[in-house]
Amino acid sequence: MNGIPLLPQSASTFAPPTDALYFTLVAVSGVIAFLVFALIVIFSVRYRRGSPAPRGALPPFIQHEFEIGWTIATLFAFLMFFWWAGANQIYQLLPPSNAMEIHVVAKQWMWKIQHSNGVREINVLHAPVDEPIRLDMTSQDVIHSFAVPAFRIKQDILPGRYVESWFRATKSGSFRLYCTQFCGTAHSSMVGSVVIMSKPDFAAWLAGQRAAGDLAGQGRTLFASLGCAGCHTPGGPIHAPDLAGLFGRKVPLADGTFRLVDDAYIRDCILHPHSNPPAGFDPIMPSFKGEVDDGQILALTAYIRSLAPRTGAR
Amino acid sequence: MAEAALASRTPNALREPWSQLSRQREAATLGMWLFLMSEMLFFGALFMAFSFSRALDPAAFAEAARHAEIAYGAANTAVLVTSSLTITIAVRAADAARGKLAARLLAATATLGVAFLVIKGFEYRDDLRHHLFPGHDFALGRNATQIFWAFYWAMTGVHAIHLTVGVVLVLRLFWLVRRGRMSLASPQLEVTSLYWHLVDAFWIVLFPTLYVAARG
Amino acid sequence: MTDAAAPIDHAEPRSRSVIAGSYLDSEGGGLSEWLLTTDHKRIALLYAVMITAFFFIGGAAATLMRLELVSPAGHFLTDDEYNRVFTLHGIIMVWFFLVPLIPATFGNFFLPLMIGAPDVAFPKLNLMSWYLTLIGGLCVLAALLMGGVDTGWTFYPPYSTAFSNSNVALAVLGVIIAGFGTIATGVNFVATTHTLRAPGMTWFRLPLFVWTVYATSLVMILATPVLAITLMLVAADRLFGLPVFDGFRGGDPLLFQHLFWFYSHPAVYIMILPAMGVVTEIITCFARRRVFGYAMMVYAVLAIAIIGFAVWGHHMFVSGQSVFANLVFSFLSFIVAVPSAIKVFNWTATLYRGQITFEAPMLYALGFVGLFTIGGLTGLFLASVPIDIQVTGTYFVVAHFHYVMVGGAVSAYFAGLHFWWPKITGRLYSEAWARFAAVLMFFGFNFTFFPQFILGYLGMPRRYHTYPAEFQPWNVMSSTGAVVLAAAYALPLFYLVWSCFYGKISPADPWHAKGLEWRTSSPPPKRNFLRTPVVTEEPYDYHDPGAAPQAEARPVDAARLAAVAPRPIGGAHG
Amino acid sequence: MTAKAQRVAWLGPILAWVVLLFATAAVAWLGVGASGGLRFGGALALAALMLGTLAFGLVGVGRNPALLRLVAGAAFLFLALMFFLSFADLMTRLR
Repeated sequence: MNGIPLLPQSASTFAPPTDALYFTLVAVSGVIAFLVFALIVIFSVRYRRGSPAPRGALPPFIQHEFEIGWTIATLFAFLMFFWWAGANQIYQLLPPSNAMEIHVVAKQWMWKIQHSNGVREINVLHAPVDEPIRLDMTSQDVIHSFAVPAFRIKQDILPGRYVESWFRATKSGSFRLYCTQFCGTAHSSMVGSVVIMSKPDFAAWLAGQRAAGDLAGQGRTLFASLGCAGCHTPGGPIHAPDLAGLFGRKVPLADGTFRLVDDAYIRDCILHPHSNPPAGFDPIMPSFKGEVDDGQILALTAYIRSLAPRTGAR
Repeated sequence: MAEAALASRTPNALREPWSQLSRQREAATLGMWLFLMSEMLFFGALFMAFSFSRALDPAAFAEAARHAEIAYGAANTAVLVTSSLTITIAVRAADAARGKLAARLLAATATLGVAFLVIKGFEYRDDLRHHLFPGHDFALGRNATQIFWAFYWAMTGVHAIHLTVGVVLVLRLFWLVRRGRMSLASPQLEVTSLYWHLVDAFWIVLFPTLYVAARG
Repeated sequence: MTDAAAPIDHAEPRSRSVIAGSYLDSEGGGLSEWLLTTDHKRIALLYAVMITAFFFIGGAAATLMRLELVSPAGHFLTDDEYNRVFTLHGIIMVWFFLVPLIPATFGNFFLPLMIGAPDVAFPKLNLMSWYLTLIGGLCVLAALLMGGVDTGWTFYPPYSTAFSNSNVALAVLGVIIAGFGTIATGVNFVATTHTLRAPGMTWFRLPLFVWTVYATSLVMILATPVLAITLMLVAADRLFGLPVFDGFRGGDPLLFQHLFWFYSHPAVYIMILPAMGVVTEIITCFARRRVFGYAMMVYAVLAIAIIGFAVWGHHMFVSGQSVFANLVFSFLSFIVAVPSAIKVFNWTATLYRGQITFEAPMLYALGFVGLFTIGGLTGLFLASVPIDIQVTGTYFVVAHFHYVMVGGAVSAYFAGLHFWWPKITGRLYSEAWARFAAVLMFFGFNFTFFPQFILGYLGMPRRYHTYPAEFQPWNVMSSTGAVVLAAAYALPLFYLVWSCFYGKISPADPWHAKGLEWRTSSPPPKRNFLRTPVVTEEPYDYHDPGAAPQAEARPVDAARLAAVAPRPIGGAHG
Repeated sequence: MTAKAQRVAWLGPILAWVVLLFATAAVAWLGVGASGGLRFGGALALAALMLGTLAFGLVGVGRNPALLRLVAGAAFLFLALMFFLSFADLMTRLR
């Protein structure tokens, strides 16, 4: 989108009713604010000290009927908004019973998504368009909040409790996902995207992910045969990074900067382990340049990506 | 009598910005009641939190509450209501210009307060021996039993702090009255007794709810 | 005409001796006579100095944040630094600036004066309140120097209890200590209002500022203890490992939020109610018109104070609170907006058929009405659940509460500062500079915060220091506005301090205002009135009830009379 | 204030104290001898009884000016509000 944005994208069935309420409130507020400002300006000019405008005691009906009148008018206007907003909220309350279920686990500072057929992804949630999606969410540590402005949804995710939210996307595309409950150091980086695809595309993507799952299986074999597991095992004899849950996180490097663990970084680490090692580890890993080809690196990356974090939580 | 002499030696109770002792007393009592109102919200919020947490898992709370020692709690309740009695009569004695009696009853009140704290100390010792402090070596498991005991320590702890403050205030009054450094007409006596009663009231609710009702 | 339009170069030699027996006169005790004073007026000044210092500390943090937000990548601060900066900004500004802002300064100074009392009911307790607030503030600053706090001002567990690696306990302790100071202030003011009103000062003759301070004090007394115990439970977890709110052990983090907002929503009314009072005093004075609907204003203040306790759940619409509770809180939140709306209408109606002049206090006050109207109206958005879902946790909320608490409360503070400055110091400031600062503040404020409404609906989360590039134009706009706003806040520091040394000597009643505080000399004597005033007239008696206000103030020479020996008020109807 | 010694009215407080002691014993018995609804309800009822006895028998709230009674009542009102609205959430959660 070019230029300065004024409104968020509208990409779910919640967006039109929420926007309608929003625009109405903007209009009513605008009218009230204009009325107040205009009266202040008019009175200020007309009744500036020494102006010739006629004055006198206030007519009694202004003192009483006006006061009662605007009190009641405001009350009823506000009650009408409550009714509208409340009705809207109840309408949005329950997901349809046939909704597709996707599990979301939030942790500092990443989103872990699991589809019902076992496909997992991190910081990206793929979902089909025009299909109700129910999100079943929990947190492994602190309170996070799952917010997709284009869908007008937001839900805090609590530790030790399951909460749910739902949406039905109306547009394909990639939409931003934010954590909107302050969750610690890298709160600003706990962002992701929701990728909405047409139903056939989504089916194809899901199938592809299963293939990638097979790729991860090849990676595991390689991980063992290349000897990686000798060091990258927690509690092993050599102090090497634990790869579980590493993918998608930001890690501190020896030079004090941070780096997102993505495909490129893993490739770098395998091929040039000494160029910028992670903080806190001796640069003792040998380079595998020339020993592994690109396909094998992809397989290893898929394997590392598939490793769930090792935590004590349930 | 000695008491008459005592009263004549005492300094004037009137303070800035007051011109009339009756108005000053009125303001002091009102101020104390406002503070008590604040304290009621303080303790009330604690009870709300406790009830709220219990409602989340009444079974675990019942299991946890069975480990609270009712004997200690009951003994302490008796001690504390007795102290409320002594301070009530102390104030009435002061109103009747009987300084010596008031001083004695204030001493008794402070002693009962200390007795409460000593009994509480023995109870705490037993609780700790039974590993009832939430944490790694907690006796009952990693569930809401820990929440109950968290409330137990927090609530009894907050109460003990309040009571300690109360004991210091009463001892101060005792010293002032005994030495004749304070007029018996001073609003401080009644105001301190109100605070003492509030601390008692908190315990009077705490004992039945925490030790007994929570058992389910 | 007022004497206020003093040109800058009209410097008079410094001559305090003209004002015999002022509370400012030294008693030869040096600094200790200030630090150990029990005079409510001096304590008010102690508070003013303290909150000014905290305002600039909190403001420095805000400046860092706006600087960081100029670029989407956030070049200046690291994650942890930014988190500490916004937490510091929040804690300092809420508890050590906004809560004491008007009650502890103008409340302390003018509540006894306005009801005709020599002091507050408990002068020593009053001084203790100041020390408690100061000690609390120093705890928070110590926490800052030891590495800061990174929980946000809301201290939500389990982050604050189990995960934050910062000085949470010390900061929480500071807030609790300051909280006791707030409670003591509240107790003092309520007892004072009940027991020390001058003869004839009936409840419905009280100035509305007194009513608002009274209602505020009740809120302080009732709400602050809940904050204290809640934060104590957080501290108990951090210090002793008592897991009251631990979701993994059967506790409920939402319980903390219920308790926290039971305090923190009414806390907003602690900030805004006295601001409404200040503005009412000023508008009626500069319109030379009785307050429109005095009784209704009183009821509105009390209604806001009471209903304000029942709306806290609108901070928790997406927290996992039940849907039914959302509806209840949504309903009550709409209801509490009604009395606020009444007040706005009544201020506007007070201008009708007045004799309006536009000195600096009036400009600030009118600015307040405008900004508060916007802040209040956007509150309706947040009371509507579907919109709240979209904008909570975003810059929309940030903009909304800054409109209410900064556009509202701080503008009112500056309005009151300019209105009562001659009374407090006995000096007049430069009217031209003051008007310029007032206008600058209004525009700077809107420039800074209006873009944040748009950012919020777009979905930009608060407490982010890196953000998607499409939000940058609005952020740059906001940061630019912040520069203007900072200048507008800094300006009064210069011309007001200047006036202390070179300003024209003020008469007792430079604005020809009503109210007992103007019936004594400027600055007032140590015990406020040479003779206890007797009140026989209705509040805001700027004109006869059945007649129009006159362009000339009446009674003309009342002020000068009062400066010599306070006359008994009233008797001079018409 | 004269220094004349007067009689101290101690009978009322002593009566209240006796009631409080009996109530304490009753609560203790509920804790060991009763169970279920009787224990829960009985303990809370006795707590209310003891609070009332303390307030009226020892503090003498009944003799207070209306303003002070209003202050004490207000605290209960706001506590009730806190309990009611917090439980309005807790008791209506779907899971």
